[in-house]
Amino acid sequence: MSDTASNNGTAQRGGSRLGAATPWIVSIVILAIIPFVFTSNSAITIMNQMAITIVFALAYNMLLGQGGMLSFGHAVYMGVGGFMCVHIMNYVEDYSLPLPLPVLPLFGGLFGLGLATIVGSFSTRKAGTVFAMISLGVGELIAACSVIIVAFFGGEEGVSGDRTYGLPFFGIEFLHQIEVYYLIAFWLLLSALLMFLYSRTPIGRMANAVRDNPERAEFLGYSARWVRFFSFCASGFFAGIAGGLFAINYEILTEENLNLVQSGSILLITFLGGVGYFFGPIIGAVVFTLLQTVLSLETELWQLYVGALFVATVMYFPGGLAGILMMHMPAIRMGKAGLLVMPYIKTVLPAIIGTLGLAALIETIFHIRHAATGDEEMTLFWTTFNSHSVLPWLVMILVTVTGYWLTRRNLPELRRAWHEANTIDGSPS
Amino acid sequence: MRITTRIGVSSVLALAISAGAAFAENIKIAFIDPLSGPFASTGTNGLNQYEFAAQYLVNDKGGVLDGDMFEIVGFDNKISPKESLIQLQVAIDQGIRYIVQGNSSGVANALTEAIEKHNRRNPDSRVLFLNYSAVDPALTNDKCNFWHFRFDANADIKMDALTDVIAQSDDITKVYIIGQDYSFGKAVASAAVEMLGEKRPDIEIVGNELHPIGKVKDFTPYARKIVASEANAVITGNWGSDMLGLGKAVIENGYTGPIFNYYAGSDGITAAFGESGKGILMQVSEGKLNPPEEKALEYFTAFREKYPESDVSQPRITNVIEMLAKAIDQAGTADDVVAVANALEGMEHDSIWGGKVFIRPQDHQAIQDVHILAHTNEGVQIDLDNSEFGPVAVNTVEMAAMDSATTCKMKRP
Amino acid sequence: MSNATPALQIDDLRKSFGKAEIIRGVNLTIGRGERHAVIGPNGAGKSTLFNLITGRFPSSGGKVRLHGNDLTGLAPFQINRMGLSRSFQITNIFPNMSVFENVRCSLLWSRGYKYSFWHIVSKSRELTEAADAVLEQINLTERRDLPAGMLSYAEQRALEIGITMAGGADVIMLDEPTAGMSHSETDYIMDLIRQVTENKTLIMVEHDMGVVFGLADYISVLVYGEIIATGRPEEVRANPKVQEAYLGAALEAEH
Amino acid sequence: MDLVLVNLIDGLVTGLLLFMLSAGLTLIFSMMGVLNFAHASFYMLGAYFAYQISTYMGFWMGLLIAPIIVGIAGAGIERYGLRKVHQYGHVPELIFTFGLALLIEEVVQFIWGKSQMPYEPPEILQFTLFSISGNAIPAYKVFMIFVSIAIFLALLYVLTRTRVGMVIQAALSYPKTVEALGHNVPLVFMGVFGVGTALAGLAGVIAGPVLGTFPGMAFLLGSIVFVTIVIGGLGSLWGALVASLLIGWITTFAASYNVAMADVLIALGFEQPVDLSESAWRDLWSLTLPQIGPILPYLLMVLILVFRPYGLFGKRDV
Repeated sequence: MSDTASNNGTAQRGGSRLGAATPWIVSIVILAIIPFVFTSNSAITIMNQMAITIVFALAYNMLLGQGGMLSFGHAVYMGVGGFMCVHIMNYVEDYSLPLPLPVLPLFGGLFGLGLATIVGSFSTRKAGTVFAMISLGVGELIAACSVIIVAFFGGEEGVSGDRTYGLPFFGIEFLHQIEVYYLIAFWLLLSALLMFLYSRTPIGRMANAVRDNPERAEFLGYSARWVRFFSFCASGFFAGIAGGLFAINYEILTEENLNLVQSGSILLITFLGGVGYFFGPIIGAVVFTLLQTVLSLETELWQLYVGALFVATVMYFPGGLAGILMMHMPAIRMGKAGLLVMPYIKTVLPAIIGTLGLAALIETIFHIRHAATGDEEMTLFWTTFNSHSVLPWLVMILVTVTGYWLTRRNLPELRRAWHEANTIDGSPS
Repeated sequence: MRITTRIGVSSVLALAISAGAAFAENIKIAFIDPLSGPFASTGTNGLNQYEFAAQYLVNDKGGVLDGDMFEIVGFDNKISPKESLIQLQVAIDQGIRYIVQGNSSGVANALTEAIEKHNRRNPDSRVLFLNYSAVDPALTNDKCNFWHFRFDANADIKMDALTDVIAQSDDITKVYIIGQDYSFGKAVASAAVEMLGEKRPDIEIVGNELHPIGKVKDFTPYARKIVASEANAVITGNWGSDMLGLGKAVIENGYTGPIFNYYAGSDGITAAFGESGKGILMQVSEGKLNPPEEKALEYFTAFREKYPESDVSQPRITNVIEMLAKAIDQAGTADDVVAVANALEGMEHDSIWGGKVFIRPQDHQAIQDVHILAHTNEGVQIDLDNSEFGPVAVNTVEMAAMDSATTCKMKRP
Repeated sequence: MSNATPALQIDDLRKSFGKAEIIRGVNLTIGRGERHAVIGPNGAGKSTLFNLITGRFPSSGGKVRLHGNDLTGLAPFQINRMGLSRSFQITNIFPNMSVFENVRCSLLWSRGYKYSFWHIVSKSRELTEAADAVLEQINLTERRDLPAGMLSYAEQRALEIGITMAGGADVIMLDEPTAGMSHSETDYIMDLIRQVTENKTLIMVEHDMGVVFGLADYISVLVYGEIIATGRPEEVRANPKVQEAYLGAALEAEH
Repeated sequence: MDLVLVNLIDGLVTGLLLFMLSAGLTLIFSMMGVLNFAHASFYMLGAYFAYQISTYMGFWMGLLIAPIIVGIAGAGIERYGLRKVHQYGHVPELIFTFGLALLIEEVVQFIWGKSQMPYEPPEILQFTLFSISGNAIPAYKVFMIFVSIAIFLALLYVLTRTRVGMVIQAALSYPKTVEALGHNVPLVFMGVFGVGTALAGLAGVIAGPVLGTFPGMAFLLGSIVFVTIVIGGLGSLWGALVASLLIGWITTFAASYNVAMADVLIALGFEQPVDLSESAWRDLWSLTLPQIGPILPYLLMVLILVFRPYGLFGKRDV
C-alpha cells in the first residue's frame, strides 16, 4: 500500500464527463453481452461466482486499500448478510410476503451494516495490529457460533432456501442461471458504482488520508477513529450485499461462508489484484475464481501453483496485477509503449514457457509418485507420453532451462527499453 | 495426472464452446469430492476406488448396454458446498447424468437440494445423485428426494446395529458418548441415547458430550474424563484427525475397553494406531473386509496391484458401480435417469463383500449387512494403509434396520 | 490586545514524562491577531508545549483556553474544530495523495462536509476553487497533481503550511516552519507566512532569529520548561535574563 | 481434586508446547513487526522432518537434526524472501507469510502425501511414568515438559546474560537506535528468525508423536499462536510464557468440566423452556463448556485488546 500511490481521486480539471463514464459504459456492455459468448450454464455459474467475489473484494478493499485496515475476519459480514437473506427468502415463502427477489441483497447489506456497526464500535478505535487481531478474534468467534447456534446458522449443513418461491418479478421467476446472472450483474454494477462514488465523497477521501497519516487527519478536524468506523460500516454493508447475492445464486449458506479460510482468501484475492487501485480487486477476483474453478479441474496441485503465484506476486509486484498494468501508464501516455513490445516478447514468453516446463516437471513427478501402478501414460498440454521414459524428461528439463535462460539473457534489454519508454524525450537520462 | 488432466482440457473447452454434446460412448460419472486440501486423502482414495471399480467390475466385463463404458470424472469440490455446486454445474454441462459424492453431509445436503431444484427447473438435463458415504439420516428422511440414493448405511442404521451388539454383551455397563459438534456428531449421540435406552435400559450413560470439530489440538482432557468416568465402552462418530487424536489420547491414558466408532480406518489412521488400537477399536460399517469372500479378495488383490498406496476403505463403492450398471441395463438407457432411478428402486444385489444390498423404495436407503469390525493384525487378508492391520468382522447384523421407520415422503416425477 | 477574551490563554501548564518535568508551569496569554513567537534553546520544551496545547499529549496539570473555552481533555480533532490549526516540525503530510488532495482534505471539515457520504468532492466547485486558491497562494499550482511525497523539501514545508491554514482556523500554530531551509527558501516561506496569517493569530516556534524578528509582534522565551520573558521583540532583546540564557549566544552565532 | 492435578499437568504440557511456538513468534513479531503467519508451518515442517529422519536414524537424531534444518530453512526464507518484501511495508510481509504458509502445506502434501504419518514417541519413553487415581501420565509427556522448560531457561539465559541477547532486547524496544549504534540489524533479524523458526520446529518434533503429524496440523495451531502473543503482550518473553500457560490451562479445564449453560441460566433465575426444541434459544440452553473451550482464547483476546491493548505484560501497543 505504501508505494502504490492512489491517485484515483484526483479530479481531472474540466475532465469530460463522458471520459469518466467510459469505463462504466464499457462494463455494462461487457456484462450484457458476455453470456452470449460463454453460453454454457457452468460458464454462467462461474461468472456469477466471479461477480459475487468482485463485490466482496471491492468491499474488502474499502478497508484494506482505502482505509489501511487489515481484517482477518471479513467473511462474517458477507456471511451474516447472506444467512439473513436465506432466512428472509424462507419467510417470504412461508408467509407469502410481497418482497421481490431482486431487492433481497439490500437486506443482506443492511444486516452486514448492522453487524459491522456493532463490531466496529469497539474494533476501530485503533488501526494496525490491534484492529487486525480483534477482527481475527471476532471472526473466529462468529465462525465458531455457526456450528453452535444451529437455530440461526443451521450447523454445518447450513440454511437453504428457494429463490423461485417468491413472487415473479416482472414475469421473471429466476428459474435459470441466466436470469440470476443478470440480477447479479445489475447489483455488481450498482455496488461497484456506489463504492467508487463513495471513494470520492469527503468521508472516502478522508479514509485515504487516515490510512496515510492518521495523526495529521486528526489535526484537520477529523477523528481517525470515526473515519475508520464509517469505512468499516460501509465495507460491511457492501460485503452484506455480496452475501445476499451469494444467497440468491447458491440458495444455501453454510459454515464455510464465515470461516477463516474465506476471510483469508478474500485478503489474498484483493492483494493479488492490487490494493492501490479501485479496479485491482476486480482483476484479483476474476483471476482467483478462474484459478479455483478451472485450474482445479486441470490439476490436483492447483493450490501449490496458487501459493507460488501469491508468493511471487508479493515478492516482485507488491502493487498486484493492477499495479503491473498501471506501471505502463506513463509509457502509454507518452506513446512509447511500443518500445516495450519486443523486449516483452523476448523475456515474458520464454519465462512463461519455462514456467510451464517447470510445472510439467512437477506434474510428472507427481504422476510417477501417485498414479496407479502400470499407469505410466500421462497427458499434459494435449500431449500423451510415458512418464517413465527418459525423453519427455529431457524435453521438459530442456524447455525449462532454455526458457529461464532466455529470460535471464534478455532481461537487460527489457530494462533498457523500460528505461527508455519511461523517459521524457529530450531530457537527460 | 490420471483422468483429471485428460478431462481438464475438455472442461476448459466446455467453458468456451457451449457444451451439451452427450454423445460420448462413455457413460460419465462425476465424482465430486475433495481432491485438494485437508480432506484430499479420503477424496483421492475414493476416486481410485471408483476408477478401479468401474474398470474391473464393468468395463472389463464388456460395459453396459451395447458395450458402453463407465468413465469416472473427478471434480475437486475442496469439501466446500459452494464449490460443489459450481462443479455440479460444470459436470451437468459436460453432459454427465450421474453424480457420486460422499464426504461431508453438509456437501451432500447442498448437492441433494441443488439437484432437486435443478431437475425441477431443467427437466431436459436431469441427474441422479448416488451418495456413497454421507450418512446424515435426514438425507433419506425429511430431506429425501427421488434423485438421491444412499448406498452407505446411515448413522441411525449403524447405531441400530451397534446397539444390537452392545445389548448382547453383558460386560458393558457404562457407556461414554463423545462426538464432534455438528449434525452428524449430534445424530450419533441422540441415536445412541435413544436406542440404548430401548435395548439396554440398565446401561448407564456416563458421559455424552460434543467437542468443536477440527479445533481440538489435544484430546487428553477428554480422555481424562472418559477414564475417570470408568466407562467400559466409548461410542464416537469422530473421523479424520479428530478420531485419531481422541483414540490415541484415550488409549494412552489407560483406557482398555472398546471404542465403538464409525470411521477409524484408512487414510493413515489404521497405520497410526497400529498395535496400540488392537482389540480396542471397533468400527461399525457395511462391507465385510475380513475374513474376505473369495471374490472380494480377488478384487482387493487386483486393486492393490494397481494402486499399491491406496485402500479399499469404502467397500460400498463396488455396490454403487455394479448396481448402477445393472439399473442402466434394466432401463435399457443411460440417458433417461428416471428410468434408471426406477430400476434402482427396490433393486436387490449380491455384494462382492458378501450379503445382499436392497434399495428401499420408500426412502432410497440401501439396506445391507452391518458389521462390527475389530482393528487387528490377526487374520487380516485385506489390510489398510499397508500396515498389516485391518478390520475383521466380529459381529454381523444382517439387513440391519430393514423395517425401520422413515419420515420420507417421496415425490415421484 | 483589543479584545476582552484572548485567542489563547495558558495557565500554569505542566507536563512530566515519568519523573522528568518538561513543562513546569507555563503562563501565557496571546491576544487576537497577535503574531507570537516562542523561542528557546534546544530541549527547552517548545515542541512539547505545542503538543500540549493542541491535544497531542495530555497535560499533567494546568489549563489551556482557546477563545475562553477550556481545552483540557479534548482530542486534537475537537480542538481543531474550535479553530486552532497547527503544522509540524517534521513534515507531516499525506505522502501518497496528490498535492491538490492534501489541500482539499484540509478544507473538508471547515467547509461543513464532515463525514458526508452523499457529496462527491470533485463535483463541488467551491472546494476545487478554494483548494486551487490555496495552491496558488503557496505557489504549488505547478505541482498540483503530483504525489505529495515527491515534492522537494521546501515545497513540502510550503504544503504543510498550506494544509495548516487552508481550513480557515483563526489560530495558527507553526512548529519551526523554516527548519532546514536555505536562505532564499526561508525568505519565500516568511513571505508566505506573513501573507496567509493576515488577520489571524499566529503562534510559532522558530530557531531562525531573522524569521522571528521579521514576523513576530511578541516573543516569549522558553527555557527549561518555563517562560522567562514575554514582550515586544525589542523588549525581549533587551532583557538581560534572556540574553544570559539564550539570546546572546544565539545572536552571536548569527553573526 | 486428583483430576485437578492431572489437568494441571496436561495443561502445562499444552501450555509449554504453545510457549515454544509463541516465544519465537513474539521475538520475530516485536523485532521485525512481521505477523508471521507461516510460523506454525515451521512447526509442521519440524514434525515431518523429524519423522523422516526418525525412520532412518531414530527419534533422537530427529530431535537433534530436524530443528536445525528448520532453522536454516527459516533463516534462508528470511534472507531471500522476507527481506525483499520488507521494503514494501508490513501488509505485503504478512501476505508473503500467508502465501508461504499455503505453499509449505502444499509442498508437504506433495512430498509426504495427505495422510497421517505414523510418527511415534521413542520406545524408551513409551511407558506410564505414574498414575493419579487411574489417570496415566505417560513418560513422554514428562519428557515434553522437561524439554520445554530447558528451552525456556536457555532462552532466558541467552537473552539476559549474553551480548547477543542484550542487542536483541534492545532491538525489541528501540529497533532504530540499535541500528544507529552500528549493529548489523539485518543479521540479527535473520538470526532471530532462524532461531524462532527452529524453536517452532523443535515444538513440532516433540508434539508430532502425540498430536499427530498431518498436513492440517499447522492450520490447527496457526492463529492460536498469535492469540497467545497478543494476550501476553508483544516482545515479552514472560508474557508469552504466562499467556501460553493460561491458554493451556483454560482449554484443558474447559474441556474437562461439563458446565452446562442450562445450569448457569437457571442459577441466574431464568426459566428453562418446557419444549426446548421449539425455543429460539435452544442452542443456548444446551450449550456446554467443552463445546466452546477452544474458542475461549479468542474471546479472551478480544476482551484484552478492547480494554488493555498492550496485552498482559506488554509495554507498548500491539
